[in-house]
Amino acid sequence: MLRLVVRRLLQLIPTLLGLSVLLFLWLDRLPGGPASAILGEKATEAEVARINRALGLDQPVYVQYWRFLKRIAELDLGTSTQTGQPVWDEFVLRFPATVELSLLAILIAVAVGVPLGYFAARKRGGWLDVTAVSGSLVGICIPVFFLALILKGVFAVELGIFPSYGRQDTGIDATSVTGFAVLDGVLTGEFDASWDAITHLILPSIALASIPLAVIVRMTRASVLEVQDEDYVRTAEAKGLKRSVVRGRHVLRNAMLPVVTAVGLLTGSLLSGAVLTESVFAFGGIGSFIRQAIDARDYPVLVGFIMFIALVYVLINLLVDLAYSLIDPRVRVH
Amino acid sequence: MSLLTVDELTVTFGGRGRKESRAVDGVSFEVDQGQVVGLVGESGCGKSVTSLALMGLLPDKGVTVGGRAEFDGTDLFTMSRSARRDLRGSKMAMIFQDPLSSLNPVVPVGVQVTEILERHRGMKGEAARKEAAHLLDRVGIPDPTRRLKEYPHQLSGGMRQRALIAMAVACAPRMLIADEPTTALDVTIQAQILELLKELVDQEGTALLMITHDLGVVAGLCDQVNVLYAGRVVESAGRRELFAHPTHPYAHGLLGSIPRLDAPRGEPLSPIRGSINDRIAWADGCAFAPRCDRYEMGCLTGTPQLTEPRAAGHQVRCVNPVLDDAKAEEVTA
Amino acid sequence: MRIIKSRAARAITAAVAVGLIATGCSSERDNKSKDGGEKDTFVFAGAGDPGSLDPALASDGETFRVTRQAFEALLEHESGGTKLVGGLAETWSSNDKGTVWTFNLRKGVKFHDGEAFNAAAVCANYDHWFNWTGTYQSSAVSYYWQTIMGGFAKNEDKETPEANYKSCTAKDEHTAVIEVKEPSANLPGGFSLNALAIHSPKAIEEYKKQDASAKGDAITYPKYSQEAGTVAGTGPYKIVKWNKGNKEVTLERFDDYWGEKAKIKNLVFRTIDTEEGRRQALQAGDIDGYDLVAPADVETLKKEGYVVPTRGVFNLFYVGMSQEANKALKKKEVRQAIAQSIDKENLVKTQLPEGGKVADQFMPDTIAGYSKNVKKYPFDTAAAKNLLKKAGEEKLKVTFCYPTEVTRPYMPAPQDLFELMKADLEKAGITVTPKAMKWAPDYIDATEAGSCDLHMLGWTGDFNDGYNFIGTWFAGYDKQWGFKDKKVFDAVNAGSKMGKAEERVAAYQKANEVIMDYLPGVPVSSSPPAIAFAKNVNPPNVSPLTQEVFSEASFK
Amino acid sequence: MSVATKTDKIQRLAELTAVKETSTGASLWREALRRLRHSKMAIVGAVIIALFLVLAIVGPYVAPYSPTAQTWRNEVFPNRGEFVGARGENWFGLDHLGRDVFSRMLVGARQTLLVGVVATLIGLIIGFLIGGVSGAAATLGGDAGKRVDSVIMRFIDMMLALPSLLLAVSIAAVMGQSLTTVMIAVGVVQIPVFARLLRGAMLAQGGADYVLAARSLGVRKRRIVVSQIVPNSLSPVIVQATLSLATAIIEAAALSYLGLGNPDPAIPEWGVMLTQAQRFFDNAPMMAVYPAVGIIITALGFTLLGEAMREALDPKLKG
Repeated sequence: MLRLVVRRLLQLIPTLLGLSVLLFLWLDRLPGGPASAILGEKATEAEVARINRALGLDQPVYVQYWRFLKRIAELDLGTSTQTGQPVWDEFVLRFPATVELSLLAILIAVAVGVPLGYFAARKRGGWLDVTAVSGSLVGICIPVFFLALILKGVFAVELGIFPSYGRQDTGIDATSVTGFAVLDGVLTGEFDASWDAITHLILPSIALASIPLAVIVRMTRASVLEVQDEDYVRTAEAKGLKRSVVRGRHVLRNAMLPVVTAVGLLTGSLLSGAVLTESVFAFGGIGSFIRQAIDARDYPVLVGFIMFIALVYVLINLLVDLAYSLIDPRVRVH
Repeated sequence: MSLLTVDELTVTFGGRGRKESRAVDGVSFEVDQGQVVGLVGESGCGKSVTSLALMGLLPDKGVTVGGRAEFDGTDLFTMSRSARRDLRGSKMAMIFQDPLSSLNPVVPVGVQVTEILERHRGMKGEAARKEAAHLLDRVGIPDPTRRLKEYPHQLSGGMRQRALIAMAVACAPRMLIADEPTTALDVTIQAQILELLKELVDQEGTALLMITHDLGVVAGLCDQVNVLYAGRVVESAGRRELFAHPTHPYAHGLLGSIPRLDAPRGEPLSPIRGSINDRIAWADGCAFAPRCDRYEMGCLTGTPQLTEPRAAGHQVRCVNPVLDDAKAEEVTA
Repeated sequence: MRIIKSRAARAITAAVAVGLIATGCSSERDNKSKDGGEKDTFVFAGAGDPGSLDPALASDGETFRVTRQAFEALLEHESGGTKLVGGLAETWSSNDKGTVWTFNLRKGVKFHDGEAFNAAAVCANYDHWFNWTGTYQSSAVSYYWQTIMGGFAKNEDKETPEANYKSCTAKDEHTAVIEVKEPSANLPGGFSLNALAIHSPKAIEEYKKQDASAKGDAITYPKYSQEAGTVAGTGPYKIVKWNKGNKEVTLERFDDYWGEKAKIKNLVFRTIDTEEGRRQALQAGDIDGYDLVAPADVETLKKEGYVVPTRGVFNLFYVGMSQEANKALKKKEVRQAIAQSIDKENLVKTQLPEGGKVADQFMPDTIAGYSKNVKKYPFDTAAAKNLLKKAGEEKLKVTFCYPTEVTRPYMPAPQDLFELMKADLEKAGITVTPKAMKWAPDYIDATEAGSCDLHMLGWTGDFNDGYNFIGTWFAGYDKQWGFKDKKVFDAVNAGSKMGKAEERVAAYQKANEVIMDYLPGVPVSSSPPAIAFAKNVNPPNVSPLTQEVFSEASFK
Repeated sequence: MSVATKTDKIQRLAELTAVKETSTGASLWREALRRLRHSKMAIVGAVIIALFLVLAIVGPYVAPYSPTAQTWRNEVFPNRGEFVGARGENWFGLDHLGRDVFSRMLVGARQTLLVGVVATLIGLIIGFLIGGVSGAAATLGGDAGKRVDSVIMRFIDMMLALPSLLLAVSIAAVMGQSLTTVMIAVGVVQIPVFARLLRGAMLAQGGADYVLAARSLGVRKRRIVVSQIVPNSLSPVIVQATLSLATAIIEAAALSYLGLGNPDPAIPEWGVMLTQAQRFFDNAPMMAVYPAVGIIITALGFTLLGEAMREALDPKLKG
């Protein structure tokens, strides 16, 4: 178990190095620099040149890369050219938002998707099955941003049930401990703050959940259908076990194996959706920030964040594998 | 009166748009208390389907079961689902072919044994675990208490099959159905397993329906043998009688196709031509005709009936049975 | 013609949504009642985060919108107007040459940190800026100081302009004198810039301890400018909190304010970067007002009873031509043809927010220096065709760049404007190759390097002086336009060196006439950026320079 | 017995046995096709796609008006939120620049299809090559091959680690804005998907008995890969390709939402139309609904067919 973790973490190093090289080559190809992003209409060639020189962007890419490595060695991610703040701070500021969003989204997807898929499979060809399957298919085909817009239009603007944007109400000045609005509320006992944060999360996370939900529904369904015909299920039946036992212990438990992997991968890929959802709901998370960073040629942020995302992605996969080894004795690492 | 009476059992797959195919086509046989009955035939002849039908393990959709099967005086097919459930595992148990795939990979062996005790013998916790250990010990699994905690993939093939048997006999069933219990195992283990089964049957007086394509197994174990072909019994007799005088050309062929030590040197084996796929529907005539050397027009006019051409209780379904062994040899040669 | 009622919108959104989220939606409810009780917080949404809390380091409107509430400059524009009036200086005067500026300061003014406002404080600020070193000298940080006062005491980069600032002396407690080397069109206007607003000398001392460093790959703004606490001005509100994670800056009424105290206790600026995001937030009652309303929404919001005052225009939207990028543009007929083929009226009528005007010169009519008798180029496709024939350019091909992902005050929906103009040009027989680019940096770079034949851009005035407009474009050779024409350049620069305002105005009018005669590009329109408030708000006077002072706002 | 009887005995037998022959031995693909024909999903999907294709082909010719002409530009007032809905001459109403939405929808189908197909092809071809090489190396390359494979896969993992949309956005940032960019951006995102799929399938095949057999018979490795492994690994890739068409169309829409669509917005493309229209959603919801529904249904078509194919090709889901 531990050896697996260590090995994976070691594998991470070359991956990240490779990634950083690619990133720098890419950045080098990006036209324009941060200067004109900062100055807008007011930019003139001379100004731009001066700023770029100040930022050392006039130097060749390998020099910049070397500087970057040196900084990384000192655990310094550099400074955002957009906000002039340390990348790390920006990150601490925004990452929690995206995490909260993604977690809730995946939570919804699982909580709704698994039962739905399971019963769909049980009553194969029944109305539930048909609606679940077609529903999930449609779910995949709706552009996330459109869904987000509709949700906002209906539930925030027309019905006013949920707030239409942001992470917190202005009224509430919640004390921030961890940056995770919901968690903070609980920690500080400001439960109204937690609740407020949750209401802000619901619409975006639903929008974000649409695709994972659809995937999970169909995965679960397929997986259950497959397991139902397995020999050991027949054995269980032959033992005359109660339905509940057969389904719970023998069907569902095995059917969950592939779903777990899927959930992991989905969580990793949520960020794409987050870019759109966050910009529709002005939800100050990583997704939207990286987009701005690309527009503003905010190199340090791009490098820092993308590296970090890669890290997170790998860690998620690691977690999945560990979880997998826990529920499936066959792949247990001795 | 016998423990299990199967009468004109038919199982038809299909419907749902796909064309119907009849897997079991009017099988009839009986199993008495403590008797070991063999159901013999090449793969695809409907043995396994028959057993599943008897256990009530065939899917509800796309399958129709016909005929009667009376177990201990009650008709299995008219019985309520729940009643059937109670019957399964307690009075009627089954052992499957592939021990690995027949065990749940993610549940410890112990649980898979105890769950049946909990279900049918109302045992709980420690008691159940003790009994489970005892059962494993009984089927000859060394160090049972440790094994209980292990997962199927950690056991050897033989042990898995033993575990399955342990589950099957956990509630001392009246009747045990074994579907090719040994085919997935290597020879030495096969022998042990057969031994185990035999001994269980002797001790408990359990009836055993042995489903196999392996005549060796039959010879070793069965009192009564039913030879199945294309979903119908073509010959039914006591073990000795059958082995001495195989009368249906198919049975005859089967026996002819296994090497015999007592056969004269250099005599060639006589395999049966073709495969079970080239056959004709029983309705049109003898399904075996296409592969048979002895068929004539008679074979192709309607279903042949069971007769006792040779001895009482030795039923044969053939228009042109092999009565004179010598002649038979020469034909098959 | 039938107009789709937004009832239809409701029905459809509802229907579609229900269908879409049948799988997903958990019917949670928000029990917390919004703004219960006496409302003492005013929430206003901008389009972007402020860059810093120290206006001296900023050059963008989003920042100034916030800092303007907390900092005041020596001079200000009259509330809701463009006329220069006294700010922290009650009156001001200059010598004839326009190089010595004397300010009689307001008495009894206190800074947020309790310090007293006086001539010393003023000079402390100006000298602080003048003596900036290191990264502070980067135009990314000190843009406005450099535009108004040139360089610094010790320029560190050879390309930094020469300092025009000479000195600031405190003649007495309440009289400050600022001297410059050369007269400049940017004065006195420049003194009104929020970037040159006066900070508490105590704060300045703090500032001096911190440095904006260019360590790593970026300019790091000094810490004081990134969190409330240090910065202190004299404005009606004081900045108390900047919650970056939540994209909001919180201000609180300054009770010792010298003038009329703010009517609402708390003022919060939030960032919502999309137009519809801001609109929906307002409709959902989450905010009390927002800036940069999409023209399409103005009428909608009015219909729904929201308060949507109309600003005066103080900007200019134009189609730029780069004569070096496409030689054909060197021919005046061609430039004139392009000018005449664009249907400005339709543009203004259908696209621009209420209050938008067709422009006929490179200056809105609200600026002193606007000339009534410039050469006009009315919309006339046929005439345009003829001109092209005359120039032998019937088969004229041009690349036309437009920015994506941006709305500017003068250019609410660039893509739509572009499409309309493109259609117009094509009607006149011109082949147009569209080039879309991200606003920053791609588009900015491209236009300023003059790599597009045609491009659309504009300018919002910083203060009421004509040079602030025409000076930015036609003071000399500029790649964006790619032409050298002494006549134009001289005309434009004539005014800039004159000390007397009246003389200058005349000079600017002349300049406008010369420019429009040469026609370097096509001034298209001036349009006020729309601003909207909740139904229960008495809005502040809206300003053409988008310099609203929110202390004027109140709830009904 | 007489010759006559013997022969007709055989004939009778022949015709009786003949009946059975048909049901035996159908290849995986023929099986799949048979099941496809019985699957409602497949039929619905195929019909949708067919309609879409027809639209894409004839659309431009049957469109009642020019999709780019701002014929009615004086009748719509975006700045006042006044739009023209469906009416006699304009079945779907006018857009914000006074163009006929119906015509734009018709013509837009082709663009939309173009983007989807090209993007998918890009992803498919490149992904196929990478995955093929990697798979071949892993199955038959020995230890060296395994190393090659792991390097390639590390690279693929990196691509996967980047959120697809950001990848696309940055590609667009590098290449400048154009329709080609959109296609490439969307396509590149698909590369790792295909690569992994093919490799996975090839690895599975690599262990198969017939491969071992072929090797033991000394068949050249390249030949095994080309003539045995790859053909047998194709089915999942084909399925994925169908599904990718759907995702490509949606991703393209997402890109234009992020302002990276076709630089000439006059050229109708559903994604761009949707993006432009959603600004006016409150006043003219239908303007957004038409392209949105268009995109959703089309994507649905491809998804349905793809899913049906997957089920049909997956032996586990038989019956």
